[in-house]
Amino acid sequence: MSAAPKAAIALLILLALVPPAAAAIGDPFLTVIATRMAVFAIAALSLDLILGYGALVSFGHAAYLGLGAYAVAVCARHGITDLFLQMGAAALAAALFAAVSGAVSLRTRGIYFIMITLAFGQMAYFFFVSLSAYGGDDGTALAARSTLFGRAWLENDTAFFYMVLACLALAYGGLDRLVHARFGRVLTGTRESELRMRAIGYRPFRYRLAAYVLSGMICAVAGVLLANQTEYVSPAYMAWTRSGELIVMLLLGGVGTLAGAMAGALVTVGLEELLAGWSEHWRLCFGLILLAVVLWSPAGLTGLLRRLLAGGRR
Amino acid sequence: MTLLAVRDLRKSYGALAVTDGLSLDVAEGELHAIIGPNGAGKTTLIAQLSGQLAPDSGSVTFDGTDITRTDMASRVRAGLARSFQITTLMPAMTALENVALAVQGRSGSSFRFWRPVAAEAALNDQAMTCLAQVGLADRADRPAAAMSHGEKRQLELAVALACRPRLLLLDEPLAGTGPQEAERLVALLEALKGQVTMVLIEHDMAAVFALADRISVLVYGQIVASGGPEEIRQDPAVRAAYLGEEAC
Amino acid sequence: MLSIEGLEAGYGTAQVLFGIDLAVAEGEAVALLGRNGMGKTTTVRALFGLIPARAGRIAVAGRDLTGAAPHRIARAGLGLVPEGRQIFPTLTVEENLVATARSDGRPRWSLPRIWELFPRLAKRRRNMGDQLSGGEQQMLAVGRALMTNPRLLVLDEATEGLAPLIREEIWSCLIRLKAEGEAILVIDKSLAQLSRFADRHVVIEKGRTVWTGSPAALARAPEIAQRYLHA
Amino acid sequence: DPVKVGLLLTLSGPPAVLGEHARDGALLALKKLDGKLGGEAAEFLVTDAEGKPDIAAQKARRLVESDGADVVIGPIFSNIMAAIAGPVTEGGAFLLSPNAGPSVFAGEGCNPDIFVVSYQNDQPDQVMGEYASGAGYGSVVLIAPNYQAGMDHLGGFKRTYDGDITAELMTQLGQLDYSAELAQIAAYQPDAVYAFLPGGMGVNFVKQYQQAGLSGIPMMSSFTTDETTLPAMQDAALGMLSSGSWSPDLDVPGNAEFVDDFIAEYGRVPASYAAYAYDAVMLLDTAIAAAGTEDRDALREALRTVDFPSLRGKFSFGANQFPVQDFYLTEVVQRADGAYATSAKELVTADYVDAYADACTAE
Amino acid sequence: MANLFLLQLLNGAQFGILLFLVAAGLTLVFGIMDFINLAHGVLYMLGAYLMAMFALETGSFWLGLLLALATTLVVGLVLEWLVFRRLYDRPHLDQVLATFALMLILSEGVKILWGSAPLNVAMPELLSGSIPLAGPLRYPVYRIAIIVAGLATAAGLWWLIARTRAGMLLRAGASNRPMVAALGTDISRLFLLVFALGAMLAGFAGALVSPVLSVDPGMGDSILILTFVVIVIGGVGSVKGAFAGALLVGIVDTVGRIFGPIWLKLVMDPAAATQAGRVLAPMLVYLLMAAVLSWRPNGLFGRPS
Ligand SMILES: Nc1ncnc2c1ncn2[C@@H]1O[C@H](COP(=O)(O)OP(=O)(O)OP(=O)(O)O)[C@@H](O)[C@H]1O
Ligand SMILES: Nc1ncnc2c1ncn2[C@@H]1O[C@H](COP(=O)(O)OP(=O)(O)OP(=O)(O)O)[C@@H](O)[C@H]1O
Ligand SMILES: [Mg+2]
Ligand SMILES: [Mg+2]
Repeated sequence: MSAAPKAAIALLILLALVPPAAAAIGDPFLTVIATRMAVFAIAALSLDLILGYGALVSFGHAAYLGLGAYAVAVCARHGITDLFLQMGAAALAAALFAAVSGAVSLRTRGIYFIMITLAFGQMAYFFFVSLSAYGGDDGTALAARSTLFGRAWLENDTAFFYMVLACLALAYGGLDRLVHARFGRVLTGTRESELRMRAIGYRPFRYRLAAYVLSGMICAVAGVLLANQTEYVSPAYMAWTRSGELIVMLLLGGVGTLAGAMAGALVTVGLEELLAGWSEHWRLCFGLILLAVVLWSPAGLTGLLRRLLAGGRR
Repeated sequence: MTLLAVRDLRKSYGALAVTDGLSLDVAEGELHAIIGPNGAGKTTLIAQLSGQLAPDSGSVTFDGTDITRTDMASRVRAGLARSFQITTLMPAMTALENVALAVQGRSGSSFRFWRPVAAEAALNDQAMTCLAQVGLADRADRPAAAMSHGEKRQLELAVALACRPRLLLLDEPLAGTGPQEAERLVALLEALKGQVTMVLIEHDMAAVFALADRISVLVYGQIVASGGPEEIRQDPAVRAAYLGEEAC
Repeated sequence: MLSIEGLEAGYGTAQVLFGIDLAVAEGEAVALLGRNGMGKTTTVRALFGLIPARAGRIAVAGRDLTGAAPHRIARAGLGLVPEGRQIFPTLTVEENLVATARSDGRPRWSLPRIWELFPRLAKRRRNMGDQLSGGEQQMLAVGRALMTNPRLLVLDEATEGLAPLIREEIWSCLIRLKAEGEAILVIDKSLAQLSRFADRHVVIEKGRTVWTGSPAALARAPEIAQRYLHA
Repeated sequence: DPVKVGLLLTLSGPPAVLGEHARDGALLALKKLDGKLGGEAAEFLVTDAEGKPDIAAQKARRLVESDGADVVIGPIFSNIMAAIAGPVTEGGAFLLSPNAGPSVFAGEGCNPDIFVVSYQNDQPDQVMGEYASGAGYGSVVLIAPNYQAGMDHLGGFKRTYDGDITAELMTQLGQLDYSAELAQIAAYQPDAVYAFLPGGMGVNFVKQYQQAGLSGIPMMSSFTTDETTLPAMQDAALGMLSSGSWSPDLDVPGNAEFVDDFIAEYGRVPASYAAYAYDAVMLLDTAIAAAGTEDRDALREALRTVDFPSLRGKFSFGANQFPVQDFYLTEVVQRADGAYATSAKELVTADYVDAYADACTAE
Repeated sequence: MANLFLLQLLNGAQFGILLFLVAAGLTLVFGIMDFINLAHGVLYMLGAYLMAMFALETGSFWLGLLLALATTLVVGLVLEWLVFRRLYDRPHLDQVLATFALMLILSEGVKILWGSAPLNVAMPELLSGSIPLAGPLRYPVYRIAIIVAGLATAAGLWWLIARTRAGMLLRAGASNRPMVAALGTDISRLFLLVFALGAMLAGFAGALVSPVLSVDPGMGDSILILTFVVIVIGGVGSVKGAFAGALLVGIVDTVGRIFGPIWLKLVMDPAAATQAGRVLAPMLVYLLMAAVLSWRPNGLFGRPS
């Protein structure tokens, strides 16, 4: 096993240990933070699939987070409270939105793709802002968390956390297989040279679109979980700044390794918690840390780790 | 039998007619060289034959089917592959991965999400064979980005070969390779002759005259002469416009 | 004019050059020979400061320029025709030529002379760099280097992709330049042309200078060519 | 154990200044009380809601579950209120709002653990509508950003205004340039303009309003010209009208002292956010003095009924635990010290009960 | 009606020019140098804050403007020297992360220095007042000054990029820095100067709009996306494109906002039109961008990649 999967599994185990640790030191809030970490790790993973392996920098990815969240609100209002049904609905909505927006966006490349995905993200955002039935830009509170097989198991924070963790593990495992399978190699190929891919018989658009749709669906699942965690749904989830934060998480962790996406989400959420509790001007510190990472560790935290490991071996 | 038939192909950039009513037949099994001055439109022709560029008018027929409007991928699947004059590879991937991807392209669906591709022996074996053919066997695990210019040129050819085409469009495959590697590649093309039909664009006259069954001379969008190597070598107009003294 | 001693360089953790010795005298033409991947281009990159030299010394016209910034090395009088052309795609042909043009008082090369040398370029002067054909780009790369009016011209596969006539044109141009006293360091695949043109051959193998001598000497030592060039 | 009070306010991003006023008002009150609430040692946990509902909800949970806050004072914005109401009240704490008073919590959704110390969101607009009708403005152009709150505020004005609405101009959230709207206003020549343009939008609009030479048309607004934006508008805002239940020059015992202390401490004239947060702390102090913190029900009852020294003079809660209070017309003036502030000009409605209170049947 | 339409067209164009002014610095750094600078917005904000500070200190608009320009230039130089030069040869995404970090640092810094309340900048005597326009409407002189400044910046920038040697080298360096250096040009110094110029242009825009717009901690963020939209619609790398993009965004935004609902009412029933107008109005700019890019994937004047 190479370093990346090892790191990813270590992170998963670390997360799994949080609830007992929280119980031991008597601070149940740790579990809440860990839940948030895991939710964003799923979102970051989904982004890593297209950004890291397909060089498709989506600057509208938060839209899927929002779609997932609103799927919960809409389903709940119509009496569908089962988590898996809601996830299905979210994934379906995300797939539709991704297929349509992707079909248009994927005609462009590079910065143009960044901006056109931003445009679609903003359209989704403004759509929900004007959706009075669900509180417009104020959003709306959920009556309760989703149910599992008709039971309110998820009201328990620890149970909910392990549910999220299971989703994260599943997302990671699935994506790890995928990127190393035929599909993943083709996706990587389109990242490297589109022209060459066409010249050896591929239609890059199909693979990109498939990855784009899949990524949106996974992110929507993260949105379902986010809505459940906060028990609140609002267009703020899909603001462009949120998309930016997802990108930052990913870059901080390291692009195109999956483990980096998870690490980035964990560290970003953790740092925010830590620094915000420490100083009113925590953004300054966070900025300085980010800057230090980019300047001294080009491949993000995973790059740093890799170099440390390599240094240790030499 | 004519494998590739080009009729009255035209392509202009503004006032510049890069392909100017060009017609060309390539017979099955032959190695057809196209020579001509820089900027004559050779690469542009290949681009149109391979589907990278759409011609303004005219038609391209491959194996009896009109492919003028089909996309690159379908042409490759129909058996028409190309190499690029300006090296076009997957830089972050290793030489083996570059070639294996081409093998994968013609061996089953790529919408497979589960099985690790690196473990697919069939892909790797075929890819290794192609690498060995161009003399890059010992560079299999090196990322394309970390190869020297000449090595990249060799890899470029290996990728095209891995498509197992019926018609191979080669755009200056020997450019940038050293004398020894050029010799090896010429031998390789010689060996492929007969199995694969080839359109060869090359400024290395020694290779062209050694390999070609037929040569067409392309000057500013039009074919001005066509014939066997000897015929072309002796053609005074070709000598004046293109060959100069070197060919003697 | 140029002296390189014990040059070592590489990419990242991979070392490619292990000791290159190379000298070019005023007005001398030197050919750098070696098979694909032996380090010719790497030598040129290190010479121009584009990758750092890990050991060794580079001096131009007696001035030690080891570790100097690329533009300072170039300004010492070096002109480069890089491998792979490296045309500026967003500049027109004419802009490609004038953007980096320079002369220290005695300009021998100017736009009209380049147009004269490459009439094909003159026709395409308003086109963008990346709209040129491969050969046209190569001409432009040569022209661009000439426009810096160098005292030492470094050509890395400058005739790649050029039609035979143009190739001849370039060789005769180089011969004229040499006659005018210009020093030239050339890498090319045509051993025959190099032997006619160069005063000296330097053969490298796996990043080391393994043989230096005149073309005549190389002709007299076929085992050298056999061993290092397989020609 | 000290009494722990979470201050959950938006302290970053463009609207940070509102949260800062509220925070400073609360801290000033605590200082005045020597750091004690109802005689018990108190600790304020200042927390940034960051203007994002999900983050605010998380922080609310942290305050209540992890830090053990008994009371949360906050937030500034209604959407944050909706997100934190659950976590705070279900976690066993009381929520005291120093600004946001959304209708969801005023009617059927009223909550015995939520006290809105400011006003119900619709009230300032309705008061302006009444004033505009009374002042004889026959035609008014309305302008607000194109989002829910904008709709709601214009709706509030329309509810009580009986003249002609010449046009409703919906602008973009965060809009910079208003020349198109100003051209329309100039073309319509209404008797007055009514605007809801909070924050930077209001600053842009008011400056450009004056520069376009429209100062001749009276401008009324809500949440547009207050002490948080006036430092940036200055002369451009002089004479502009709005409404409120408090102003820095309101003649009520203790108010002048509060304003002077605030200026001395923080170097700026307090806005209503500061005053309401100050009131919230004073209310809490009085209630704890009366009922202690052990018995939650007793404290709730005390919060609802105690008579505390409000900067608004008489103050009482309605059935929905929103205030019943007087509303004034206020005008932008320049103070003797050169600073700009709102000034209460006349009483428009006394003992104003919000429109939703009847629907509250929590008990 | 037609009159008002023309007037709003003019207003839109004027807003477009204002946008171009703000985007000018970014055109240079992002469009031409090919460097994704998310900190552009905060540099713009910094210009406005410096202007507010210096104008108050010196009591003169003009002196304030001068000092603000000088300071942003210096800030640009320092930032380039400390951060940006390390990033030119890095992938775009590293630039995104680093400049995002700078954005956090600088905007928090501005908040620490000047607080979060919006500030006021008085209009210079010389440019206050307004000239009469159609009917009761007057046009502020200061707006005319902004238009003039925007047009002058556009012309100057175009000249610099298309007509000067520095412009050529800049374009060359953006695509291949090592090659420019190997041909004997000190590209690092050129990049340093141009980056500083870009920062100064951002500061210039901020300083210039400060009498018209709110000087507050959010002013940079809200305009950042819009400036990128402008450049991308026009096509990266083209000054002409940025100008066209700015005008287009200005006009579509303004005219669409005002006339969109009216036009919608012509084709559907009023209630639905109002509703649709509400939903569509804020999306207009983004719809425009998506439409332009799906029609021309490289923007209006961009080069095919
Ligand atoms: N960017 C790079 N990163 C890592 N290794 C490289 C890189 N470029 C070249 N190499 C390696 O360095 C060695 C020397 O390469 P170089 O380009 O100097 O060869 P060369 O003699 O110029 O060959 P050619 O005739 O093919 O151009 C080769 O083995 C090559 O694989
Ligand atoms: N996109 C374009 N716009 C304008 N002119 C172009 C474009 N692409 C190619 N050309 C011109 O078309 C002509 C033919 O180019 P092409 O690359 O086909 O030449 P070629 O025969 O392959 O030459 P070489 O031997 O130098 O590779 C050239 O003069 C080139 O400048
Ligand atoms: Mg060609
Ligand atoms: Mg080389």
